[in-house]
Amino acid sequence: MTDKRRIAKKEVQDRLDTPELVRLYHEMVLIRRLEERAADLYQAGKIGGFLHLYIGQEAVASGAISVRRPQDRVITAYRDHGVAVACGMSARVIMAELLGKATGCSKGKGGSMHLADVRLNFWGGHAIVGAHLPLAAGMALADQYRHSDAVTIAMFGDGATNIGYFHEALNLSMVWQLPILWLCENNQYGMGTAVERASAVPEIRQKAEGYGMPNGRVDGMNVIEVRQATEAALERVRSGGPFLLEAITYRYRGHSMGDPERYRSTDEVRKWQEDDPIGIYRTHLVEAGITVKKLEDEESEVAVEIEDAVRFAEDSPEPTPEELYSDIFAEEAT
Amino acid sequence: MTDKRRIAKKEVQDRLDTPELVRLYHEMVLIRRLEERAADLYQAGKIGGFLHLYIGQEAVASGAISVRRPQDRVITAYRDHGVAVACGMSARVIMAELLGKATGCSKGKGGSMHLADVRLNFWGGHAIVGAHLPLAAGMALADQYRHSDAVTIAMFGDGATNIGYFHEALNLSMVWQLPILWLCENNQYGMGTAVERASAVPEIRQKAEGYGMPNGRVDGMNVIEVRQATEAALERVRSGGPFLLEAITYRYRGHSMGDPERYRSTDEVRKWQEDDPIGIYRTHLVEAGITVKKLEDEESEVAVEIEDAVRFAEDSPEPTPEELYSDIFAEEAT
Amino acid sequence: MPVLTMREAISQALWEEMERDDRVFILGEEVGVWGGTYAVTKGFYDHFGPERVRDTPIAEAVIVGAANGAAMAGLRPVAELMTINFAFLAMDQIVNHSAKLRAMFGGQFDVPLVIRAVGGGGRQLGATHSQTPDVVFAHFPGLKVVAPGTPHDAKGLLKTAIRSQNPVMFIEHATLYQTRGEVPEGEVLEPIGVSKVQRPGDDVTIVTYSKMLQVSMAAAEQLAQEGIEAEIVDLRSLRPLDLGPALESIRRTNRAIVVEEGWLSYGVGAEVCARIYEQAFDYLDSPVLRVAQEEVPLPYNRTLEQMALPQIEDVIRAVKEVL
Amino acid sequence: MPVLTMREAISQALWEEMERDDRVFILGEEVGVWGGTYAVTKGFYDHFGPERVRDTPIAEAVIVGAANGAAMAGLRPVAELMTINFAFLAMDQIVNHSAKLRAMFGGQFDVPLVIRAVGGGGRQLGATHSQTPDVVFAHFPGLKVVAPGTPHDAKGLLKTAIRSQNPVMFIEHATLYQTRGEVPEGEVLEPIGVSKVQRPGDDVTIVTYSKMLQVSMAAAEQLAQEGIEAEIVDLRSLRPLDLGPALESIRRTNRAIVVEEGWLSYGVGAEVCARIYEQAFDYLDSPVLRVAQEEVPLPYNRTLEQMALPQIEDVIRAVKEVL
Ligand SMILES: Cc1ncc(C[n+]2csc(CCOP(=O)(O)OP(=O)(O)O)c2C)c(N)n1
Ligand SMILES: Cc1ncc(C[n+]2csc(CCOP(=O)(O)OP(=O)(O)O)c2C)c(N)n1
Ligand SMILES: [Mg+2]
Ligand SMILES: [Mg+2]
Repeated sequence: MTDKRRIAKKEVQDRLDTPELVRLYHEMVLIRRLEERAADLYQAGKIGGFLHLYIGQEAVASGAISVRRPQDRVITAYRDHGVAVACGMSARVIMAELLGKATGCSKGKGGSMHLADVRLNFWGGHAIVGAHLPLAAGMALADQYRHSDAVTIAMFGDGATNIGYFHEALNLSMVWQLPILWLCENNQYGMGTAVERASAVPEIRQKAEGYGMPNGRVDGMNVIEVRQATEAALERVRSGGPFLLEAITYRYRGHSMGDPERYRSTDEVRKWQEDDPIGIYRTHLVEAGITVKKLEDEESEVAVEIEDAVRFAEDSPEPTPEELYSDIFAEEAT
Repeated sequence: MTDKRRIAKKEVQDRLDTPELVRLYHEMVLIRRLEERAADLYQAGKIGGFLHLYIGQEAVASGAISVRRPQDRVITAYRDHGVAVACGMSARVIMAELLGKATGCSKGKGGSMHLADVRLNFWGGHAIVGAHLPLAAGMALADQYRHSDAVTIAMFGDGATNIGYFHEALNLSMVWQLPILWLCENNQYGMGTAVERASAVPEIRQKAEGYGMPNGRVDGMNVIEVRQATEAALERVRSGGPFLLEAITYRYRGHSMGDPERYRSTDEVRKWQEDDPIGIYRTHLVEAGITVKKLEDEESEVAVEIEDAVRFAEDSPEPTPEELYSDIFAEEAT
Repeated sequence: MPVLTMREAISQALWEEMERDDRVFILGEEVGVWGGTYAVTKGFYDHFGPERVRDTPIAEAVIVGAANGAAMAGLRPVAELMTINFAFLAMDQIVNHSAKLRAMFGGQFDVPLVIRAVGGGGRQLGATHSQTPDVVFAHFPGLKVVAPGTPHDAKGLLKTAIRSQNPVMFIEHATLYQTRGEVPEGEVLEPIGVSKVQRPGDDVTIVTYSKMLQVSMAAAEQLAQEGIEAEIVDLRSLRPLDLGPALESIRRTNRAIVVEEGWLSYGVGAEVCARIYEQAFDYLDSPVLRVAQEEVPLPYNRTLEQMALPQIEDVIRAVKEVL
Repeated sequence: MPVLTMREAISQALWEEMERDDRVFILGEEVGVWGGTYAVTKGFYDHFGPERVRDTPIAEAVIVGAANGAAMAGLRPVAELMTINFAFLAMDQIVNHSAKLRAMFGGQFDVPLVIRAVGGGGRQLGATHSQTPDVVFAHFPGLKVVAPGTPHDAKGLLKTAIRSQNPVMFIEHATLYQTRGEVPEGEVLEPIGVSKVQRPGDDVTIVTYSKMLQVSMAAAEQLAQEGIEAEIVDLRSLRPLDLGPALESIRRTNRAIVVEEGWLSYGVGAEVCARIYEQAFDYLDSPVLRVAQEEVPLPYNRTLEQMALPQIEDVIRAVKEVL
């Protein structure tokens, strides 16, 4: 990886201005701390249901979404906290949703797996594996239908590429030349099943070949490379037709809370931790001349942000009983 | 095509003995006449429901199934009459099923789309597009589980390759290295939709690349080439893992009865009719030294066979009313 | 009043709404070049073009899924499922997504989607192609499920469905397309979730919908010959389910039967019966009888298939039993 | 008698049947290396090996489809659906194939398949992961649908299901795995399609099944404090549906309620009510009441979710209403 890393480092110096570099660092740290805090709150029984942490994959959401324009849509699966942050959702609103509060982005009705804020063009957070891929195709179709230049970024896991939805959605996106970036987060496992045990091909990228769809692979632990690869991919999509980008990454925590993790060795996890996307990036930044002091300031800002978010969430009201019956149907314009 | 044809002709002379050559001719003509007669009976109101004719595709079923061994299973979609014949089902039993008689292979309960005879290792005849592909995977799994050397031949149309079932079944067959031959009959259309209008890739074969699955294409109008390609493919499957073979063919009649056929020109149909699989094969045989007299004898035999089958079907009894309630559940061994 | 076939009524509704609102588009198998398997969208492709009349691959899950997504993004897709039997291939999109997306995200967006699905038996299509599983979809909160029995209602309900801000499953019956009926000139809009008395009568109440409305009407004519006047209440919508007119009727007739084409157990009739007893227990002189399909996978053989499907005689027999 | 948890009972049933018949194998997501999402198959992978305990890709349609095919070919697959909510992704294989293949081909082959599916709400998993749609599967002829409420029945019914020559959908409840109960030593086989009185009583009949059996039992204990003795009939199987014991009970108590976890409209209770009225109309002193889930997609928020689900108090209230 070291060369790639060096290239990245060079890019850092040449292409990105300092504020953006720092913003990316801030965002990745925010995601990490938010997830760690969420884990505590889950243990404390304040968060229920499933909780799928994004720890280890921060560079994918931060890198990819940092180059989307406001009109570009983002949709992902249930491992959605990091994506929500990258789309601009505040830690407060996220924490409130995790705690099931009325102030949450989905009024406490969606929970961890169903974060969304359509004003930020973030369309969720979807719990049925692969089911959001057709939704993404449909949103891209709507943009195409309206002759908008918006692109839909559809994120999904390696495991999701084995379900029928993936096939039907990718095929349709090619036949209709939909403006969509298929962004696979290959974190090596679908729950406890290693990619090779569930997928005919170890490189998810290769599946695009069956549709004659342009595709690529990128180091998902390197935020700058993800950013650059996404920028290039979005360019291609805008100039016509879908693209599949596979980001190689790793999930440091269990699939959800209470995962026995019988399927992998601690050695393997340790090995990947040497590539910690935040650690790597921090080194880049320092080498790129950003002071450790500056980064530490960001880290303490994040700490404050998180505590504020937790307080906000805990102080927020529960949804009222009437909320059980609301939001199911839209008012009919009569 | 002409070179390919010549190769085939050579093969005819070198590799196949005359009885088998003639048997194949007989079978293809039998399929053709059976379908033509079925069309009449449909017009006469004696056959109901849907009727999907195999006319034009005879070389695929006859060529491919001519090299399967008794233990090899065959399963296909609703366009199944030709496959039934090639599997050894008698015209009588087929006609009886088409007429919904008790003497039909499925007791008149299945109809045209549900021909099957498990004693012939022919497992249907399935009406939901793509749904039989998982069934095929399961049967192949059963043979693998039992350490049998049987192979399952799963036939399906070009249109079926765009549905999720295709993806899930092909992927699973690779992951589990199932003994299965995926045989696509690319007859250029799924109902009225041309392959290019529904599939991201014009060559169905290419979809196998997305699974790293070995694959090939063959002229589906040439029974000898189909036979040879299938023989080779079955060899590969037996020595481990699935194979996808695409046979290029054409349906001369409408999708089912009463197809307005707005989606193709009569010129196009005429062009393909020049490649009539039976016409081509007849020429080969004559060139190969089989007398026209011999072939005409076969043709008249077929005519007799068909009339006998129709008579048998018409004279056969309807299922009794009790049959409405039977066959739903197997007796429980108590 | 002009007389139209069901096919013409449905076709008109689609045409008028597409002319009225260019966010409305159609997607499905063979809806374009072919003109619709049941010729409902014949001529649409040439008039509205390939962007608004979209032939899809054979892939029901992405047909409904893409329609869901397009609806989320503000369009008004009309997804056609060639037959309702194929809705089972899109089941997750229909019941887990169309029905739930809005509530699950706290009402952040609407899902104004219509799913047209053709159901019903009687055409010798075999067990997988002949189902009337309407009740299965009607069980899910978040969906509206409509199944008209007349051209007038078909046109009025489909137009309302297309204008609805919410997901509507619109169930047509494969053997009703030739059925003729009066349809008023001009704008025809029928409310979703309101049942309708299609025939007045004082002796017995027949609660039914879709194809079985026609069967019940025919039965009522024969019963009238014998001086028995049946009142026929057409549910029209299974979700929301409106039993007001049925209950009002039963309080007069004190006798009722429910007629549906689908299977008896866990069918539409069960819910209708349960509600009738809950709300009109003291008015009933005898138990409500259910007429429904024999509980078997429908066979191809015509005689057996007809045996399994509810016939006019079955309705007449049931009526006489409750009298 | 030994006391087992539901998890242990189900695990034992699977283990014993796999030991007994090597045609039996398990396939599904995370059934092997992980040991089952609910730890039901923990230890199976090491003992029976990867051929008989097969981890699959995330692809429900081919999980059930391959199980159908393997069953056609003479094996006895036990396909596990991680949750019943994902059964909608395999809906076509379940209702159009498992249920119909045998009849459609005139009984040429059997489909001895078990589909284990985990259902139920109450774990804050949100609208798509918290459903109890049992009735939807029970509607289809050709399937057997079983849903035990005690460890004893879970073990006995699952063993019978695995030995059955026919497709059985075996529905477990995600919040019952820790529920303890007595299970006899040795061979335990319970018949499919036979309901069971789980608590005797003369004042009112409660018809229920699965998780709601436990809820109803708790309600009955409290009612007993007030001198109200409820008889509880556990359906155990939704298809075939056996109302014999319930009707016998109602003829004594003249009062009944039906308790289910799923949504009210077109639910299990509707069919049960309809049959009770059809067969015990004259014995009823008041309408049968239905206790069921509020008709909403279940929200994540715990308070709202619990509001929507039937609680002990709801059962008590309903009982008092019919008394
Ligand atoms: C259709 C469906 N099947 C099964 C599940 C249960 N499930 C939730 S996440 C998951 C693994 C998905 O793996 P992957 O796509 O790689 O995403 P990751 O969790 O690794 O981010 C499974 C099997 C589900 N939610 N939906
Ligand atoms: C799941 C499903 N969707 C739609 C249909 C209706 N249908 C029957 S055949 C067919 C076309 C299939 O085309 P192809 O796979 O190429 O087979 P061919 O008819 O050309 O032999 C369609 C759309 C169906 N039977 N099943
Ligand atoms: Mg993964
Ligand atoms: Mg075709």
